[in-house]
This record gives sequence, C-alpha cells and structure tokens, in this order.
Amino acid sequence: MAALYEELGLTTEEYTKIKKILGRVPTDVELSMYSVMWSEHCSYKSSRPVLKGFPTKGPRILQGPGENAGIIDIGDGMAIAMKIESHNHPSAIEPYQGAATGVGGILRDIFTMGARPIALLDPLYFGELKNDRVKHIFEGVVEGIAGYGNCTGVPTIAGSVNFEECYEGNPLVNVMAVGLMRQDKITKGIASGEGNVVIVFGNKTGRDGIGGVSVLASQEFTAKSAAKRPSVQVGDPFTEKLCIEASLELIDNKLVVGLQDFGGAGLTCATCETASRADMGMEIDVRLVEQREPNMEAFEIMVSESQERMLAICTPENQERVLAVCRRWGLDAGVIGHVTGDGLLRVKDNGVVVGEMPAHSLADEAILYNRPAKKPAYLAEVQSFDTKALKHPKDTGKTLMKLVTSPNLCSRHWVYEQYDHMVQTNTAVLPGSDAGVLRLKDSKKAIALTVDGNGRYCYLDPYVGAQIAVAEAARNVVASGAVPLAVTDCLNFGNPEKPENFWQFKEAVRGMGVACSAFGTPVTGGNVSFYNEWQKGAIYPTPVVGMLGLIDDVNKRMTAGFKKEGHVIALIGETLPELGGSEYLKVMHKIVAGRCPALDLDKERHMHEVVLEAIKLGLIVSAHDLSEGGLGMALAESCMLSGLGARVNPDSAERSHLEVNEWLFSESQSRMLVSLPEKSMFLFDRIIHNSRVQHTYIGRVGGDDLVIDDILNIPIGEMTSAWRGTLECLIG
Amino acid sequence: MPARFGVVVFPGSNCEQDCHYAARLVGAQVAYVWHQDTDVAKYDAIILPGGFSYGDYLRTGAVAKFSPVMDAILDFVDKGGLVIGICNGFQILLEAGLLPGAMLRNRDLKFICRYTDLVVENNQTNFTNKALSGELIRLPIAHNEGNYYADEETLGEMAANGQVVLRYCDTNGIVTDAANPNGSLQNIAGIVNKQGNVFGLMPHPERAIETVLGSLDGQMIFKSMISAVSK
Amino acid sequence: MPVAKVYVTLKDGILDPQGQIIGKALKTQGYDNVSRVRVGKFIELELTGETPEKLKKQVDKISHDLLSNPVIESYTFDIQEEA
Amino acid sequence: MPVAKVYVTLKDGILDPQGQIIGKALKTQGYDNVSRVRVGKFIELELTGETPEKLKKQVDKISHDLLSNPVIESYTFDIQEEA
Ligand SMILES: Nc1ncnc2c1ncn2[C@@H]1O[C@H](COP(=O)(O)OP(=O)(O)O)[C@@H](O)[C@H]1O
Ligand SMILES: [Mg+2]
Repeated sequence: MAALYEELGLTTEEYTKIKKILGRVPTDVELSMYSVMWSEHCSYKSSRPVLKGFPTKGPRILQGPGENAGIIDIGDGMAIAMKIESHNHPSAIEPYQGAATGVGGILRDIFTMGARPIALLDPLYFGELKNDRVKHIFEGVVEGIAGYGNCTGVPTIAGSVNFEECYEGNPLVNVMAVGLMRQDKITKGIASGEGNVVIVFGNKTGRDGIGGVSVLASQEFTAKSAAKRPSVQVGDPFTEKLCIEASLELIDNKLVVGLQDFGGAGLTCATCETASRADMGMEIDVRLVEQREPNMEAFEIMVSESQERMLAICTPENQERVLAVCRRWGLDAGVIGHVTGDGLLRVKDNGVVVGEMPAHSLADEAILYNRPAKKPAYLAEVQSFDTKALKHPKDTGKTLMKLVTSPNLCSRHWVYEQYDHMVQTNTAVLPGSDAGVLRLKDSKKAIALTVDGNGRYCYLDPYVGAQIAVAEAARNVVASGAVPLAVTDCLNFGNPEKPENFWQFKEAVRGMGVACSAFGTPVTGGNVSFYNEWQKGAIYPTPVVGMLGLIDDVNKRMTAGFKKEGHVIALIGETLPELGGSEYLKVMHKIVAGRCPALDLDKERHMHEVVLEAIKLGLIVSAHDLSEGGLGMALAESCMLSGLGARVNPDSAERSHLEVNEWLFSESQSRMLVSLPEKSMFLFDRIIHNSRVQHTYIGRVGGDDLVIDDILNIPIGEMTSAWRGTLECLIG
Repeated sequence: MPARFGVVVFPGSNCEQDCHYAARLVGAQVAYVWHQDTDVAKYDAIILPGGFSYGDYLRTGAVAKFSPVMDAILDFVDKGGLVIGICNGFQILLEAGLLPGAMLRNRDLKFICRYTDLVVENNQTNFTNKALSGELIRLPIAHNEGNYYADEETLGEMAANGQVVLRYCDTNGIVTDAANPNGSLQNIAGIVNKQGNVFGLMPHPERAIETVLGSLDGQMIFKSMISAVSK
Repeated sequence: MPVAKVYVTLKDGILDPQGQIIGKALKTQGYDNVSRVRVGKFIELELTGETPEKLKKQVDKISHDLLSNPVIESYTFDIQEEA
Repeated sequence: MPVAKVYVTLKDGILDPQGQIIGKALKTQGYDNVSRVRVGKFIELELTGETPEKLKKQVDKISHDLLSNPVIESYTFDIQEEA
C-alpha cells in the first residue's frame, strides 16, 4: 500500500523536506496542510520558474503579482484592482455551481484588497454544441455566472465564448473581476503586529471540497462517510454580497490591518500566507471556527474549501468593532486566534496543539520543479499545411453567411443578456462591441476591459498565438478608444508533467511576456490551470489575456458599429493571404492547420497609436478590430451593430494580389476597420502618412445591404436575424 | 426645500447606490434607510431598490417583507407618502400586499438584461406626471422574475382604475406579444395602487438617467415624484 | 424530533414554465406517457417542543405567511415524528 | 391516472443557502423551536399506460437523469393511483 503522504499527493522528496523542516515526522494535520499548500494549484511549483519571465513593473503598477490582485494607478488618487481565475474542473463536474463559485472566488480577491468590484468578464471555452452534454455544460455555466454575478450586483460586461472539440470533456471557465478603489484604501493580506487578533467571518465551515485529503478521513472513518464528503461546493452569492459590504466597511473605517479571502486550501492557505507575508506566526484553535456540520476533524476544518469566508486581522482594541460590523451585516464572525512573533503557524484543537509549522515553509517553500520541455511532433505536420492549395467555394455570399452563423462568430447576446451588465450604472459601452467600457463616476475618465485568447492559434504556434492574445486584447481596448495599461492572464494547459505540454506552456509564456513588454502592459497577476485533459488528450494550449485600458474622456469612447449613411470606410493595416488556423478554414474546409497569422509587434503598436490619435482628434466615428472571420466578419458586424448597410469596392489596391476568400477571411493581424465622415479624410490621411501604417478606403456606409460589388449582396436584416438566432437555435 | 428621498437598504439590495445617485442627480436630497429602521416619517418619498434581498432564495421579496422597516413603510403609505419599488422593490411591494398580484419566473426561465420599450398608459400619477399621455420611453430591465400575474378580477379592477402605468411595447408603441420580454400578463411592466401613492415597476429608471448610459427617460419618473411631493 | 414537510405548488391555472420545459424534454426523450408536469417546492422543518395541535397551527402559519405566496401558490404539509 | 411525486433534496453536507435563509427568517420572527430547514424540489408527473413495475423504473430513470443533479442532490419518489 502506498504511504499516506503519497496518497495525499506528496512526493518522497517533498515528504523528506517536510521532515527536515520540522525535524520530526509530521502529524496528520500537518501533512494535510503541506499537501494542499504544496499542490500545484497553491504553490505553482511547475509554473513559477517560468512565470518569472513576465514583465511585472511599470510606472502605473501599484501592486504586481503576489497579492490577491494586481493594482493599477489610473490617476486622481484612484486605482483599479484586477485578477483572473479559472474554475475549469469544478465546472466540468457541476456546470452551474462550478461557474458560480468561480465568480465568488475571484470577486473575493478583489474586495479583499479594498476595491469595490465593478465588473466581471468571462472567457469561456466549450466543446462543439453537438451533443446534450456540451449544451448542458454551456447553459449551466452561463446560468451559474449569471446567478452569482447578478445577485452580488456586479455587472458582467464582456467575455468570450468559444467552441472547439478539444474542450468537450474539459471546458474552460475563466472569470476576471475588476474593482475600483481609492489608492489610500489599498489593503493587503497581511498578518502584522504581534498580539493582533485573527477573525473569521462569512459563512460557516463545512466539509466542502475536502476532496484530495479525504484519504485522511478514510483512515478514521468508514469509506461510506468519506463518500459523503461533497466535492462540489454550492455558491451563496447573498452571503458574498454581505461579505463585500462588510469588508469594504471594515476597510473604510480602518478597522483591520489585513484582510484575506479563503480560496483553495481554505483556512490553511489564509493563515499561513498572511503570516508569511508579514514574517510573523499565528496561533489559532480550529474549535473556534464556526462549523456547519457536527464532528468535524481538525484537518477538515483546516483544508475545507467552504465558500464565502474571510479572514481579518485587527488590533485587540478594534476586535469588538470588527465583530459588530460583520454581525450588523448578518454574518457569522468570531475570533479564532492571534498573531505571534515566532514565525510558526500553530494549530490547536480545543487547546491541544495538533500542528506547528513555520508559516514560510507552507506558503513559500514548496519544491519547485524545472519540468522537462519538448517540442511536440505534431507541430511540423500541422504547420506544413499549405492554404494556397485550397479549393475555395464559389458563392462568397453564402460563405460569409456561414461564418456569420458559425457558433464562434455569431452574436453572443443569448449569453450576455442573461448577465446583469448595467447594474452600478457605469456601463458606457454595452456588450456587443469590442471591449466593455465603464465610465468612472465623478470623473471624465472611463476604463475599457476585454478578455481574449485563441486556442487554435496557440495549438499551431504557442509562442505567436500567445502574442496574438495580447495583441488582440490591446486592439480591442484601442478600438474602444482606450490606451492599454495592464494585463492579467489565465494560462490553461494540459498536464505539465508531459514535456510536450510543458513546452507549449513555456513558449506561450515567453510569447506573452515579449508582447506585454512591447505594448507596455505589465502582467499584474493571473492564474495557471494545468491538467486540462480528457479522454482525447489535452486541450489546445489556451492562454487568456485580460486587459485594462484607460480613456481620458468618456465622450471619446468608440464603438464598432457604423454611425451614419455616407461615411467612408477605411481598412487600416495590411491583409496577407493568412488562412492558417482561421475560422474560414475550420468552417468551410473542416481543417485546423497551417501557420497562425504572423504578428509584427512594432507594426501592431504603431497601428494602435494611429487609431488612438485619430480618436483623440475626433476624426473617426467607429472602430472595430479585425480578428476571427477577418475583414468579411468585421464588415458584417459593423453593419449589424448599427443596422446600416455598406457598399464595398473589391478592386481597391488592398486586395490586388489576393484571392477573394483570402482577402475577406484572412485573419492577418494588426488591422482595424474604421469609418469617418468625408470631411475628416484629409487629416486622417495626414496622420496615417506620418506613421508606418497603411490604410485603404474600401467603401461607404449606406443602404440596407452589405454589398461587395460583383461578389456578394446580403440584406442586413436577414443577416442580423441569422446572426442573432444562431446560439438559441443550436441549443434548441 | 428639496424633496427628501429615502432609499431602503435590505441585505442583498444591490441597486441602492444607483437609486441614490439617480435621485440626487435630478435634485432630491437622498439618504439611506437601513432595513431595521423603524421610522421613515422624515422622508417625502421612499425608494425600494432592486437587487436580491435575502438572495431571493425562497421567493423574490418574500423575506424582506418581514423587515422592521416594512412596518414603518405601511404606516408611511397609510399617511399618503410616496413609495416606489423598482424590480426587487416591486416584488417586495407585491409580497407585502401593498400592490396587487404576484411575480412568476420569466416565461423563458432566463434572467433578462436589456433595454425595453415602454408605453406610459397613465400619465396622471404621482410617478408619471412629467410624461406625455401615451409617451414611449426606453428603460432597461434586469430580472429573473418579472412575469406579472394577477387574477382576472384584479386585472379588470386595475384597468378600470387606471392602475396600469407602464406596458412593454414595440418600437412603435404597440403592445404586442413579441414585445413582451417575460410573459407578463397584458405586458404589464408597472402598476400603482388604488390610492396612487405606491408604484411598482420592473424596469430600472435609475439606469437611464444620463446620455452616457444610453437613455435619459428614467429621469422622468424621479422628476415626477419630486414634482408630486413639492405640491 | 418532529419534522414538518411542506409542499408548495403553483395554483391550478397558473402557467408553470418549469414544468412545461421538463414536459417537453421528456417528450423529446421519448417519454410519451407523461402527460403533465408540475414543479413545486419542498421544505423540511425540524421542530421541537410543542403539542401536535400547536405544531400544526404553527406550520400552517409559517407555510401561509412565509413559505408560499397565496396569490399564486397553495401548500400542503404533514408532520412526522422522526429521528 | 397515476401520479408520481418526486422529491429532490440536497445531499447531506452540501450547503443549503435557501434553507439557511428561511431558518434565519423564522428565528427573527420568534420561531425559536425550528432547528433546521432544508429546501428541495417537488415534482409531480401525470403518467399513463404502464405496469406499476415499469412505471417505477421509468420514474426512477427520469428522476435520476432529468429531475435531479446526482452530484449534489438525491431524490425519492412515490407513485399514487390518483384522479
Ligand atoms: N461570455 C461572455 N460574456 C459576456 N459578454 C460576452 C461573452 N462572450 C462575448 N461577449 C461579448 O460579445 C461581444 C463580441 O465578442 P467577441 O466576438 O468575442 O469580441 P472580440 O472578437 O472583439 O473579442 C463582446 O462585446 C464581448 O464582450
Ligand atoms: Mg474585437
């Protein structure tokens, strides 16, 4: 039989290290605590060495990776806190609750820092909508995010939905949360001050999510009782909302020295991390923790992942006031221990010491692994696919309609209308455009937010694909009129112990780092999710980028829809025959292969600068970035979002060297579709000519149809109902 | 003296700040009222905001109606004070019996958040006196239970008394099935009580008070209330 | 300890979209013999220390005031002597 | 026509936020003798034309596949010969 430590997921090397740290054999409680803290999820033992390559500093970065969330200076003494988190595996088991508790967890990371959550974004990846199981997951996840986000009163203002077979058994449910705060309210998860009091408030502690360490229980209980331990947590957004209000009130009234949410590894993580950050120790008694169920074991209380719980550290003088605030909000709250000066985390059970470990050793001293990486063999084969040899369909109008109604490109209103995206009355650009835009009350400013990540590109080339994720996010922010400021990222990959997967991971991180440097958008934190595998293997490597941009004047915000008959349409950037990894290739030819589009970071950045300049000068009235579906899709969207048609001249210099499908559906990077009144053309040309960017006037806004002379003619009304009806129709 | 508005905060309310902001923007003097407060006599009007009081876990508004503040509000209503319930606030008013009928889940069983077109059926109320008769307005909805139900008799009575104030309609102002977002009987979106001092509506006027938010039409409701209490 | 089981259902004549959806799903899965589906709530209360009549009165009041909305719902309950 | 009554409840150990709220609401209203509240679903199916054993099998399958979420919920049912 395997040793207990092995069943808990610890290696012999790790077990030896624990014994060395303690100078003795660990108790069961200690062993369970090390096993959760030294898990991949909590310790980042495979990824941490790689993540060191990210740029994390910049003049606006007030808090980089390492705290509960990153914090970015947006001027006027205000700051934005943001962070992204994955809840992939729980959502695969129980879509509604998995997604719901994912929202809960990431919101806590935000308000823990003293910021009021003002937005949620949800990048989602599912299998293709072909069977009931996938539909059930998709519907459940969306409802779960709605159920939790709506109840807590945080608007979900943007996201993405992607369908690809590789996610069928392992959907990706990432959620990004964003908060607004005054810089003088920044609060950290830190247990400073010997003698300070440690308080738990929020929900009671139950046997939720004890999963991995339940082997400990089976030693003491019958297998039957172990089977009763729920591996799925049920979210309680009402209590979360109360936690938000209580936490912000505590911070506003300067009643706490530190605040920390309970995430993975529950009380163990919250106590050792806060103590470790302060170089202090902590002594707690598990029996003082409010319990939902009778007869809980000490280790169960230490590792339970019950949701909606918070840890507060305050001075003894403030103890009663802290408890009073929590109770006024109807929350359970109680003192469970105090901060000590010896650096040890001491766990008692009704006064009896059941564990005593250096806090640092749990929080920071997991053995890091330099995993072997190997370039996967499939790459050479898929990359050698030549799109030049493709036989293109004749009817381009039909092809465009196919793309417009492809699950990956059709309207997402079925999703985002289930989300309250207007609560808090800041949403200045509603979902449906390129980035969500929030105005900041009592200020002229606004922020733009987006999440992007194309697994297909990363499958074909993780380095470039990850760069494109950053570039596309920046492009979406720029198209909304915002200057990109900072990034949070969620890295979804397969089992890192397989060298091929780890190679993909390393390449993607390298690509993201280089791109973030190029755009001046440091990484302020993020999340790594490994082991995304199912019976058909690993998912496509899927790094997801969440980006924040700043708009100085909310009235200068930009949207993707055309604005008025007669305006001219310009395409900024250059179209190359790049169909590799495109939605066109997938939808029309059922192929995922080729090279993903090339990305020239300088070119991309210059394009952003030109577009931002044109917006600042008030020259252009719409901007829409080109991404999946290429020019054809961008034209269609700008029409459908406005209800206005357009007439496009296919003989513009732009497409001279391209086959028509290449011209319309290539996914070449660094392009933007804009429209402007004729009177602005002169100045617009000037600023473009002073840059290294090219542009072409390709047509005019007007009429009720999208017309590309001699190629296609589609009534906008017809196109719009097909585009809007797709998801609903597929779900049935 | 400016009109004095009180915005009630129940555990789980989440539009109280939005209502506070909106009422202030149109010129009212606004304060929060805690759900355990027992006196609201100092206000001219009370707003029950949207959100999820007590999580809406049992039934929307079902637990909130037992809050101490609701006794004070019953008293306030008896004395003729103005009360507006928006979304969850409307649901609480229904549960508390201050307005007739009840809310069922949306016909499609989905939460719906989007702008809707509404026709003002009665502009002679304390809440719509700044509207034109039959005026078309645009306000967002955001709810899971906005499917209004009342029995035939109640509906008939309400019609006779002009108690139906807002109905969902299409962009031309026609009340059609297709324009009904949630299955609400007769497209009902907002109603007043017989006495005309309690108003409940599912759409969120406080979300349509600035051009940056896409519509100004919500101002009309708050301005009507201010005008009514300033008389 | 006595346990009260309260069943709350939508009144007859009130549309039950949840029931309808389940009904439809059953039809598409080939369950042709299911003719009508109604969805309600089921609430269990553990109670102590009252006479049976008092308990009954109490549970009735709770069901009426809190657990159901008389405009749209009706309820039934039974009280069992359980562990 | 036979009627199947299916009761779906959260498994033991799973957080029941609805039950918590009702419990608290009852406490504040002075019902001190209510110690524990659990909320579940209650589904009525009207059925036709099968033998009792077949019906039982069918209702069990429906309850498992469609009416409950086996990850967090369990169910019981009974079938009555009713009007
Ligand atoms: N899961 C989602 N939740 C909320 N909004 C979404 C979601 N998916 C897509 N959207 C919104 O729909 C619009 C179109 O999405 P998408 O085509 O992915 O945008 P883009 O290609 O510009 O990144 C955007 O406004 C986006 O924020
Ligand atoms: Mg875009």
